[in-house]
Amino acid sequence: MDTEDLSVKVRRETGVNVRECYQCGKCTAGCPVGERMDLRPSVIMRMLQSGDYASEEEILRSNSIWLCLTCETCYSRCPMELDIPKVFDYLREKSYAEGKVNHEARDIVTFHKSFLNAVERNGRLHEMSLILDYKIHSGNFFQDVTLAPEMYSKGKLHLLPERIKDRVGFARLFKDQFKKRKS
Amino acid sequence: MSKIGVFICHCGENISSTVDVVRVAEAAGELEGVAFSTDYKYMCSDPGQTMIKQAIKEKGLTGVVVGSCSPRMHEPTFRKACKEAGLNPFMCEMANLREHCSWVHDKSEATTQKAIDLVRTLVEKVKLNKPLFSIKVPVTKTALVIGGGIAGIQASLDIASAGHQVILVEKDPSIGGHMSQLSETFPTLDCSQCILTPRMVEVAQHPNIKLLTYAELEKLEGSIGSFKATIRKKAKSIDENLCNGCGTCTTKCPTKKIPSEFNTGLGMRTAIYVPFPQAVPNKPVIDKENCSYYQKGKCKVCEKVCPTGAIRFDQEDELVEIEVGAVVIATGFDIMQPSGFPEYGYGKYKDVITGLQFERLASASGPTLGEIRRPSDGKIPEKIVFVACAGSRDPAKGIPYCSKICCMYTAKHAMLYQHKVHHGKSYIFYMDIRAAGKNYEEFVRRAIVEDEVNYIRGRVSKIYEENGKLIVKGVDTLLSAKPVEIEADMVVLASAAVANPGAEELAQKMHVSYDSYSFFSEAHPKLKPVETNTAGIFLAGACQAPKDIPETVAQASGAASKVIILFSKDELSRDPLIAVVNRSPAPVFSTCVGCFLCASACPYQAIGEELITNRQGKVIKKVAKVNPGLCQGCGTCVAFCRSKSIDIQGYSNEQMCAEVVALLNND
Amino acid sequence: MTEFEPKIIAFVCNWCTYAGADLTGTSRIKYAQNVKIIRFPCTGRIDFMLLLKSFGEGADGIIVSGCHPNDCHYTSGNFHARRRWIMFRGLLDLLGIDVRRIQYSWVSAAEGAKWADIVNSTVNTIRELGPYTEYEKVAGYLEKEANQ
Amino acid sequence: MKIGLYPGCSLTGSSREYNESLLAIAKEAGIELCQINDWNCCGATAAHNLNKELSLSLPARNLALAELEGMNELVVPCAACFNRLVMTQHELSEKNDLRKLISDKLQLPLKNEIKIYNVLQFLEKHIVPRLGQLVKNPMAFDVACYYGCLLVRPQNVMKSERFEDPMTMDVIMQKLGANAIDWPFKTECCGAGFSVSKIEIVGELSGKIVRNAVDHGAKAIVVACPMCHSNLDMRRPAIDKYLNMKMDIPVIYITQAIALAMGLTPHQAGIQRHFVPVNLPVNLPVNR
Repeated sequence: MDTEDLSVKVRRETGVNVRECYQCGKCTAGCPVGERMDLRPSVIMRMLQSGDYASEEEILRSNSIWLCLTCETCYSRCPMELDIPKVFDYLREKSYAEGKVNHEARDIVTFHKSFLNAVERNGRLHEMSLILDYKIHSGNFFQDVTLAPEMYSKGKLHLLPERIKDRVGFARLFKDQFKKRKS
Repeated sequence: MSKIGVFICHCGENISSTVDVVRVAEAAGELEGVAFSTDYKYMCSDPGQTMIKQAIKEKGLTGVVVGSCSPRMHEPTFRKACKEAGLNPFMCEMANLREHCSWVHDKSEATTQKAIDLVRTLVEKVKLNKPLFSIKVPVTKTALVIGGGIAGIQASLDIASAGHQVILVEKDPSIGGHMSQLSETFPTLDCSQCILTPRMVEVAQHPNIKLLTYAELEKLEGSIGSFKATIRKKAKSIDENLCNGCGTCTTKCPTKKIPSEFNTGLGMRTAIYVPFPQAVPNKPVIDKENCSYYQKGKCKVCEKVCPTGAIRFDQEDELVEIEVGAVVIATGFDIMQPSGFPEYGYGKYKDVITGLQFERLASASGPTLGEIRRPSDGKIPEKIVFVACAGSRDPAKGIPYCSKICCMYTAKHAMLYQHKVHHGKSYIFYMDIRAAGKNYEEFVRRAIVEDEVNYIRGRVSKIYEENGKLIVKGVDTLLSAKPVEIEADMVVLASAAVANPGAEELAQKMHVSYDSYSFFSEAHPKLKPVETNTAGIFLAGACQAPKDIPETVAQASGAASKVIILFSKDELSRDPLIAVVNRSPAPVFSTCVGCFLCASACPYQAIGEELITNRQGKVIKKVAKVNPGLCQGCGTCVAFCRSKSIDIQGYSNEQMCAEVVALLNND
Repeated sequence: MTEFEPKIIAFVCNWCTYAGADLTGTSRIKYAQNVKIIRFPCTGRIDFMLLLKSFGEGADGIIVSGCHPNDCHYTSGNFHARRRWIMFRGLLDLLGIDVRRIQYSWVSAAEGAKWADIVNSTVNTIRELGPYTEYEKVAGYLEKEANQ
Repeated sequence: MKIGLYPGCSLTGSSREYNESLLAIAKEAGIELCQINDWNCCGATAAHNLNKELSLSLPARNLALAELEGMNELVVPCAACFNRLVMTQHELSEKNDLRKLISDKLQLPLKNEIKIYNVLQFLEKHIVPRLGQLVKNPMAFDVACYYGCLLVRPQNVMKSERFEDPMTMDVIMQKLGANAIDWPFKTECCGAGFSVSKIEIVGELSGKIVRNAVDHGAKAIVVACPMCHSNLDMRRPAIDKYLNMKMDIPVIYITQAIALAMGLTPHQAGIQRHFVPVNLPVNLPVNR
């Protein structure tokens, strides 16, 4: 089995050396969703430093990595200029690929999936189909029941999707990628 | 025929672990002109030195090469040993087998080969060495102390009390420095000015101390024992002899709204001013940038009201030249303005201030007479937040190093606040508490346990104003990084201690080296903490690195004692590694053609001309002549000389060539 | 065949670069053995005859290094050195010596790491340039002449 | 003058008024913005959350297409799209091998040298200099310019000096006669990509922003990002729920503000498409 520390992978994939973090916590202090996180940014950095397998699992199964909004506030204020959002991107991708997504983050991931499905289908995002797809997969059928009609009435929703012309070339981008990971 | 002795040192394992020292010794033994060669564990040790002395006596050595550490480390040691054995010390050279070989290469054939090359090179040089005799220079027993803070004051008093003359130069109108701005001092909480002002007065009254305030170093020439310093006395626009410091001018001056430097902008001063009541000397200066007479051409109120007619608008800067034997640099430090941290809102919100500003608020002589009142509306803050490391340990926007004093003064600030505002609540956001010092840790514990200061481990991310409160968004990393939000009335940023803006320029004027943060560099991090790499120039206080008061005073006394040791001799002997113009018998006398390119290149004006006359006293030749007193031995003249008539003792063309040849012909 | 090991000689000033190289040692930073140091009081002392001599004696490359501008222990030695170096460069072209064979640099007493970098980069440069043989050719030619 | 335009998905749908107002003011200023032919979605948050390669290849395709059409300046009004495109350009310029890999996958050449402007940079460069004669109807009231995250962070890529307290939008609004208030929430996050999946978070984060703007006396919030707009405007019920009070401060795009100042009708500016009714304390020209 894979014995390489997650921190080593992180460094290879993102160029961020978590050892540079000296736990000042400024990232967490400024994080808009810090309050709601089960593992706050600085804690995740600390756990990565520990190189302990259990902690690494905990990170990949955490809600936090999905709550991160990539607002980049942490990065812009970090005294060590550590690109935490980039690290989180990597952790999310890994967590998703290994099927370790936290159940509380289900809706978020479902939304992202629906989004990419919609894009894959038409090359552009068709908000109507996005919302429908999301409702089906998340099961939140009654969320925003009033919103969609109102959007439509304000001309913000099209019934039919716009589609790009070069569908073949575009499909290539998705080929042996994100579908394969899903299986 | 020269008889050279070669001594290879193992330096414990430092050299022998990567260099085959035995082979180096053997190889050296086979060199032409080498009469004796050996290796030993510690050449610098007593037995090691004895070994050298014996060899010199028994084998009648004419030269010695020690293959060990850097000559910057032990050259004096081994030259002394040779001298004691009756060999001229300048017949001893060192091959740097440690810093330049064993420590920078891995164990390999090539490394040993390099060591052999280095030894051979020095052997060839030493063959051409000539006995030299050190030059005597008289010591001018006057010290120049630059900077009138506590460091400069302490150094001056010590040197002066030992009976030597001191010239103390201070750029501001008064001595006292940062310490005079402080309220109480940790860890004893005794009032800073109460302990400082007596010293300041002592300086003013000491017969051996000449005080030059509002003055700066312009130029420094010469070398240890005999420096020549040029001091610029900035125009104070008053006649100090006439002024009796009555202070009428300062009260009457119409320009009253100038932010006071002493009160860190929290108070105002006039255009003609004395920085603070206890100033030494207690005589005003006119700040030309803000004086309406100098700016608009009218006013002269001070002149009208001055009872002794001491005002001199036409006064100009004055340059004074002084001879000194030693220099103590005590120029102190500066506070980094936290404006580089927009998230803290310093400069945007009046009630976000620096630690130094808090000192003024807490000081009995300060703008609030010691009451903690916030700058915006003068209210007493109910909740106060202190942010440690606001600039320190922050490579991104501040400085990477630790400013060392902040942990303690922040604890002190919180304590003072709690003592003055009993019902108030104080919070300190910190990363680590660095309280290594006598009674320091106890002091911090007291702040936490008895004065109930709330220490929160974590940094602050943002400070902003909302309905008259400063919202401080921080974190408690000890509670699984729980975000903390505090509605504060005032925030104090422990801004970093940095080098003075003028430090680099000053260092260059004096040819002492400085580090990447523009702090002055000591000659050795452990064994020469008060010396610089320029003989006769010493360091005291925070100009070298951030320091607290006890450390500063200790170092100042250290620097002073170094000066006193230097002044304990009437003359110094200097290395005779200086330039000489060759002489030869008549009719040539010298190959020098008298073009005096050398004189034009010499940075010390050490080269004059000599007239060679025949018996009738008729001048038949004009040649260059080096003044051994002035020559520092840089050798620039040698490289310039077209007829190769001038040369440096100890670094002669012949010797350098021999080194080149020896170094390159190793096969 | 074995790899070409360049012979490089370093003329450094006693106050900045020599001390800097000492710091490289105290910091245990490793560099190539090819470079060997000769100590001078100041770069201002360095006579360019010595540089030519070095090439004559079989050096493949040369490093000249002293204090940073303004930091010279002797006020202005390094400025003189720099000025003469600029003149000397022209001369090198005349002699057909590739200017890249001489690395001219400032290393202060605090720049141990920089010294290691300069040594290694110079060694690499000279490796690329290959051995300096022009002089030997001439020398060999002169010998023949003499023998006839 | 002809400049490339990457509208992005939301500008064709949920925030089409942004597109309409932008085109309208460009037209007024005599600038032609031409869409990249056959552009595709940039992948937004979803791609860089789930799939690094897609987060690069999707934006890269648009950059390549723009190059194909010989564009050297590209305007990207949507802050999110702008962020993705610039981040991609940055990453690919740093990693040449990755650029090749993506280019092969696209089967399109990719020099990756096109100059990408966000709406503020575009306005500064092309509209602001012309504003003088174009402003007919000054927006003389207090506004809170809200930048959000994507226009200023990460500052090293976005090249923003004042990332804690940006001023570009403020300056433009001043030029339109408005008083841009100084407030601390300019660059706080509004909840961005959670507008569908985590509405209560959006309610809280956007709520704080709206309240702070109102507390500082703003009569309108000016934005330059569709995500910020939909969160502050469309998600107002969630905001009101969080603050448990009714907030009626309107949220307008900077481009709409300019359009109205230029004397265009609210309808031309697409005001009618907002959820929160836009009542500005100035009389706007009646619909033609």
